[in-house]
Amino acid sequence: MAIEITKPGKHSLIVSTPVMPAAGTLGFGDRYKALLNYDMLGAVVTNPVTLEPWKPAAGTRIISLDAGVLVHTGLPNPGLAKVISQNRRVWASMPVPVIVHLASASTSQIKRALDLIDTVDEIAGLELGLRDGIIRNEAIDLVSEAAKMEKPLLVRLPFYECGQLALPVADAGADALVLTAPPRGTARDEHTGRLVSGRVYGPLIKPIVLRLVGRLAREIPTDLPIIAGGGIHSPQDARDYIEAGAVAVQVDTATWARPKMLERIARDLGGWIATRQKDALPDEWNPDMSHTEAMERRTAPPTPRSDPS
Amino acid sequence: MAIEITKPGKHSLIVSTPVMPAAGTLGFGDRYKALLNYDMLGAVVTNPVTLEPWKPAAGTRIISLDAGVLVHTGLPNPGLAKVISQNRRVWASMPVPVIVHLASASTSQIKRALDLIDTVDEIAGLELGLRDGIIRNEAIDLVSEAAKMEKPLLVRLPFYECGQLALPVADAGADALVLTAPPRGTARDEHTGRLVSGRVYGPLIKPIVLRLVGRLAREIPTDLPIIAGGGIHSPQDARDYIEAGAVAVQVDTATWARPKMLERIARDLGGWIATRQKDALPDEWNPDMSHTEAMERRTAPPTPRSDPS
Amino acid sequence: MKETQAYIERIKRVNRGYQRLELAVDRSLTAMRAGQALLVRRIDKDYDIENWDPYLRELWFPVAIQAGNIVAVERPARAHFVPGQLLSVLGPVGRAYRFRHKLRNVLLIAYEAMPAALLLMIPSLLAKQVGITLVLMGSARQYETNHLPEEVEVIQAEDNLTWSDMVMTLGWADQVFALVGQGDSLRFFGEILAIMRERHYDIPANYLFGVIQRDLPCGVGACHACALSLRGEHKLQCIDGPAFDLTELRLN
Amino acid sequence: MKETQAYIERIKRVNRGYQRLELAVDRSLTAMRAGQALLVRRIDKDYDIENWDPYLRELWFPVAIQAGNIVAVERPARAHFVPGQLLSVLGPVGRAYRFRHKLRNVLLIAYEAMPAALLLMIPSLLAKQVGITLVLMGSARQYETNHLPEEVEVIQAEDNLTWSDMVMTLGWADQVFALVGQGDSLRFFGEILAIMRERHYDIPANYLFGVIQRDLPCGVGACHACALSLRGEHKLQCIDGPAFDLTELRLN
Ligand SMILES: Cc1cc2nc3c(=O)[nH]c(=O)nc-3n(C[C@H](O)[C@H](O)[C@H](O)COP(=O)(O)OP(=O)(O)OC[C@H]3O[C@@H](n4cnc5c(N)ncnc54)[C@H](O)[C@@H]3O)c2cc1C
Ligand SMILES: Cc1cc2nc3c(=O)[nH]c(=O)nc-3n(C[C@H](O)[C@H](O)[C@H](O)COP(=O)(O)OP(=O)(O)OC[C@H]3O[C@@H](n4cnc5c(N)ncnc54)[C@H](O)[C@@H]3O)c2cc1C
Ligand SMILES: Cc1cc2nc3c(=O)[nH]c(=O)nc-3n(C[C@H](O)[C@H](O)[C@H](O)COP(=O)(O)O)c2cc1C
Ligand SMILES: Cc1cc2nc3c(=O)[nH]c(=O)nc-3n(C[C@H](O)[C@H](O)[C@H](O)COP(=O)(O)O)c2cc1C
Ligand code: FES
Ligand code: FES
Repeated sequence: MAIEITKPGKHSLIVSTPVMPAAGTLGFGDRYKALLNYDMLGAVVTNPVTLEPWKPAAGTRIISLDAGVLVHTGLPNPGLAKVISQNRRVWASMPVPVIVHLASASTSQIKRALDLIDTVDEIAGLELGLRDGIIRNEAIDLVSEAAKMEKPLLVRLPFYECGQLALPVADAGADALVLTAPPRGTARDEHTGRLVSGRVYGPLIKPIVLRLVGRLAREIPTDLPIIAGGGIHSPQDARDYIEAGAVAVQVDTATWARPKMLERIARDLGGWIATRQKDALPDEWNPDMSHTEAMERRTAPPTPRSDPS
Repeated sequence: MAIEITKPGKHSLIVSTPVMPAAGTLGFGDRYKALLNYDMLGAVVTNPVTLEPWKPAAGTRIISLDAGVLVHTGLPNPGLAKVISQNRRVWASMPVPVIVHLASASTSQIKRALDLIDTVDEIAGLELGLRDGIIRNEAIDLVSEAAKMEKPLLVRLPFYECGQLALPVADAGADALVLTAPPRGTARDEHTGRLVSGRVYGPLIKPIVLRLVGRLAREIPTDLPIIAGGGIHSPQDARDYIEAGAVAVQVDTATWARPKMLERIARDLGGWIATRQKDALPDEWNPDMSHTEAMERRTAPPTPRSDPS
Repeated sequence: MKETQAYIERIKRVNRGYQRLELAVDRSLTAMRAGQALLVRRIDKDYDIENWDPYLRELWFPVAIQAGNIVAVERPARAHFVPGQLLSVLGPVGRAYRFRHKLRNVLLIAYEAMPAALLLMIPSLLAKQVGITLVLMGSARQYETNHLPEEVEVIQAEDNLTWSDMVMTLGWADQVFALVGQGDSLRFFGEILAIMRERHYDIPANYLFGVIQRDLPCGVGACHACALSLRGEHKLQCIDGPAFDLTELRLN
Repeated sequence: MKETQAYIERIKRVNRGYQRLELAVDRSLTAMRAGQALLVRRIDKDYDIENWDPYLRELWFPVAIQAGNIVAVERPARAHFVPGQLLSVLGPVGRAYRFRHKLRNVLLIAYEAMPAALLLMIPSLLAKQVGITLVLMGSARQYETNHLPEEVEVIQAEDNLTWSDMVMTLGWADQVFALVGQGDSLRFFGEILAIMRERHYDIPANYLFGVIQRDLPCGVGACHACALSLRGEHKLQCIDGPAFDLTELRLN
């Protein structure tokens, strides 16, 4: 397969599989290399990076929810220059394109970021994350500035504002829209009794964002690709987004709960796996079925074995 | 307890417990009378009613999600006049105030609805549901019209627009805001393979709406009560909304999955139950612990028995 | 309609695809009649640890009611159950099937649905010498019937939903109950009705009943998510069903 | 770090509040050392039926490693487990504790946390004649220690987090590992540090270690939700932890 996930033209970014991690889930480098096969992915999106270093948020930042989780990290990172110097060798060895996610910037920061990014061959594209509550003119300014870059520009829109921002951001020069950042929420930490703010993740996000994607796919110019994500937890979830009009998908926290699911979705949408029959036995194309599992279906009790992949 | 859930003045509505069902969950009359104790509730909100009869939506309308459900009903109802005539005797016998939810109306429909509602003593208040995607001026017109009524007017705001509409709706004469209607979504029916649109319910909605409520509580006039709801599945969920600034809560689909949870939340917030200790044995204040359950903790196997309440 | 608790007393495989669960239930539920069902949810011993996935209750039709407050159901074999498992049960849901006064032969059809909702009537009808034919259509043909009483005549329909002797079977039956699967229930009813109409030019009232078993969010007539249109009115699957006269049901 | 499967081979109650699970694990995990942990998630036999509640993996610290690829853990008694239950396991997570070269006496503190993360070191330290004192603070005092080796001296701290002979215990210890509970971990560390500072005017480097055990979303250093600030840098609980020199950690 060869799928163009950005607008055709000099900027276009082509992937072999329409599946990638969402920013913030797989780290800056190759932290998941022992747990999944990066060859199978279409691209890798880094954790959010800022021009200056950001410190981790203090206090509780992880709240378990029913079938989901609330996370607030403060987007800790040592700043763009250091992220590049620390990771460019790993990026060079990646079998797939690396897209750097740049968070919450001002136009002057974007100028400086582009100067850095455009010189780094290991970076295949930039994903610009617009902050929640951003107003239209600010979004237009940021995107116009970022669009001056040589490399393809993906723009991730915030949850509530995606409807209002999609067209202005497209006009301002985005090469692809990433829909959407997860919604923000507030939940109580059972240990401290305090309310904690953060982003809400879980399978129930998917039907909500799927509707937004379906509507926007009908509104925006047809040559502007949508990369969709939010609550993807199965190959079918991913296919639903493609059917709704996305050219590719981003998988978020499902990877934490079940690392091989990202690879399984990528194999599935990448044509590596025939859609699995209900009740079929596990096979080699099903990367999260380990030997232990396969044996357990025939004999009991199972002899635990390490996963082959 | 005596809690004023609408603005003070001639319209004010006072409940003894700050807990009620959300529109659409408990029916038009007393369908849940065998399963929960209406005495314990603060009020009852009816299913959405329209001036003219509405037919049920055709096709699949219920999709199971991970820890949630997508529902689309088409809001079937025989029209306001018939709903009143069929239910006014039941409403008269209700131990708590009955609030009629009026869905998606035009100003002319509201005029006619008020003529009907203002003559029915059994109706304690009106909850006006504003449709998703409604624009500001239309919302202002509808609310201004409905505010001419003698009875207290609660206005339920749509999920995405609640931030924009809260202040205009307050100015237009709402006696209370109900926050929010559940978000819309799209999910695949596994039986037919088709995508179905509807509203998304489940515990993961709560942190998302809780944040909206917390923010709005700081923005709107302090004498305008907020009744909050969305994803409430436990007494703690309900208390979180109160702490965020709501005077009362609406419980939605948790009641379907576990009918006594609504009563349990009402008992808890109504001061009928001391906050239960972890690991405490079930007691009579814990209405969803039946005799079977209590016995099962001491002997095995249990002798199933019917629930006492 | 009450909320009670039950537990799984025994589990037995009935065929390749299904297992039979014997539930020890509240005494009131042993009075259930064919057509009525239970809305069931697994619960933990410790009610504070609540798992919301799955979210809605499942609709379980009894296939037998036995001594000692036992209600038996059939569930897919791939679902995991353990003896002693506690259940929360809402029931009975729905109305009993209404049979003709002088019923002599009944035709049961299961189309894209396992026939559980039709099995509870069998012993009592056989006891009254009623002849029973069970036609399996579509994916229902995978349901193995060796465990059913041998007096029940079982027919596998062709792919086009007909079978040999169809005209005779229909003429012979005093009443038909056609159970359909989830999802496209109304389309399945439409197909059955069309085929019947071809063979049976005039379908009388109270002859052909469609039995529907979609998910029921509340089960008590409150949510109206299970509403169907019948002759202009709307009726509820959970209160007025599961059987409706197919000639009266609006199918689109 | 690998993803493997394990199953629960045996379940035994160790005291009123806790049960001990013996897990048959992948051979590679039997090389785990004190301080390292597993991220565990129950799985169904049929991987297609996935339940997303609970969502994140739980952090389980081994309390013993036995012959036959068995790793034992302690879990709250009110959680339901059954022998034969399959688990998906990510591990090992984190770094082994680094002990002083000539360790003679170690002080272990559990504050608002059950001491599981501190137990695996006990047999090997005892074998090396290291003296062990375990201080239980706050809700950790409810943890019953009868099943621990009798050589371990157990002290219940007062409500103000002190105990008699505290100055002596501290002077006597070559190294301290203070494990704290979830939620307000950094505040708990702060309290311990303050009390230590009062008693022990100068706390040397590599003497007082804080052991943290918050939820780890990814466990592999990717999500940075477990980040902590140490001397200007940020470190990850899952990669660089669970033990950090308390004098270097930024506590606000
Ligand atoms: C709870 C809440 C929900 C809102 N929902 C929407 C919405 O769905 N769509 C919309 O266009 N406007 C929404 N708004 C209104 C929005 O804040 C602004 O009125 C609008 O974006 C115009 O921008 P501004 O320049 O007036 O404010 P800004 O200066 O852009 O924003 C003011 C504050 O509101 C926050 N904010 C902005 N948009 C949202 C949002 N969508 N959700 C939550 N917080 C937001 C910002 O982070 C900021 O803190 C909401 C506001 C609140 C408080
Ligand atoms: C997917 C999507 C998300 C949007 N999100 C927001 C938002 O969060 N806040 C906001 O102020 N505007 C949002 N909009 C923009 C919104 O549709 C209008 O631009 C805005 O409300 C001004 O009203 P209007 O008179 O231009 O359009 P209207 O005539 O009011 O609406 C046009 C269409 O958009 C739908 N719509 C309106 N608001 C939303 C919404 N929030 N979410 C989904 N559909 C909506 C309406 O149902 C209608 O079908 C969104 C639009 C889309 C398509
Ligand atoms: C210029 C700037 C610097 C910031 N630096 C930090 C920081 O160092 N640490 C932090 O916790 N948040 C910082 N924030 C706040 C972040 O915007 C916010 O925490 C971030 O969006 C976290 O998102 P999350 O909730 O998804 O983790 C900063 C914001 C701005 C605009
Ligand atoms: C005047 C008017 C009449 C409507 N009548 C119906 C109707 O009879 N049946 C229907 O399915 N939807 C009808 N709709 C569409 C409803 O707006 C929509 O289905 C409703 O909001 C359902 O919400 P739900 O998805 O929460 O069930 C009507 C809409 C309007 C504006
Ligand atoms: S299931 Fe709710 S009305 Fe029938
Ligand atoms: S748990 Fe994700 S980085 Fe540590």
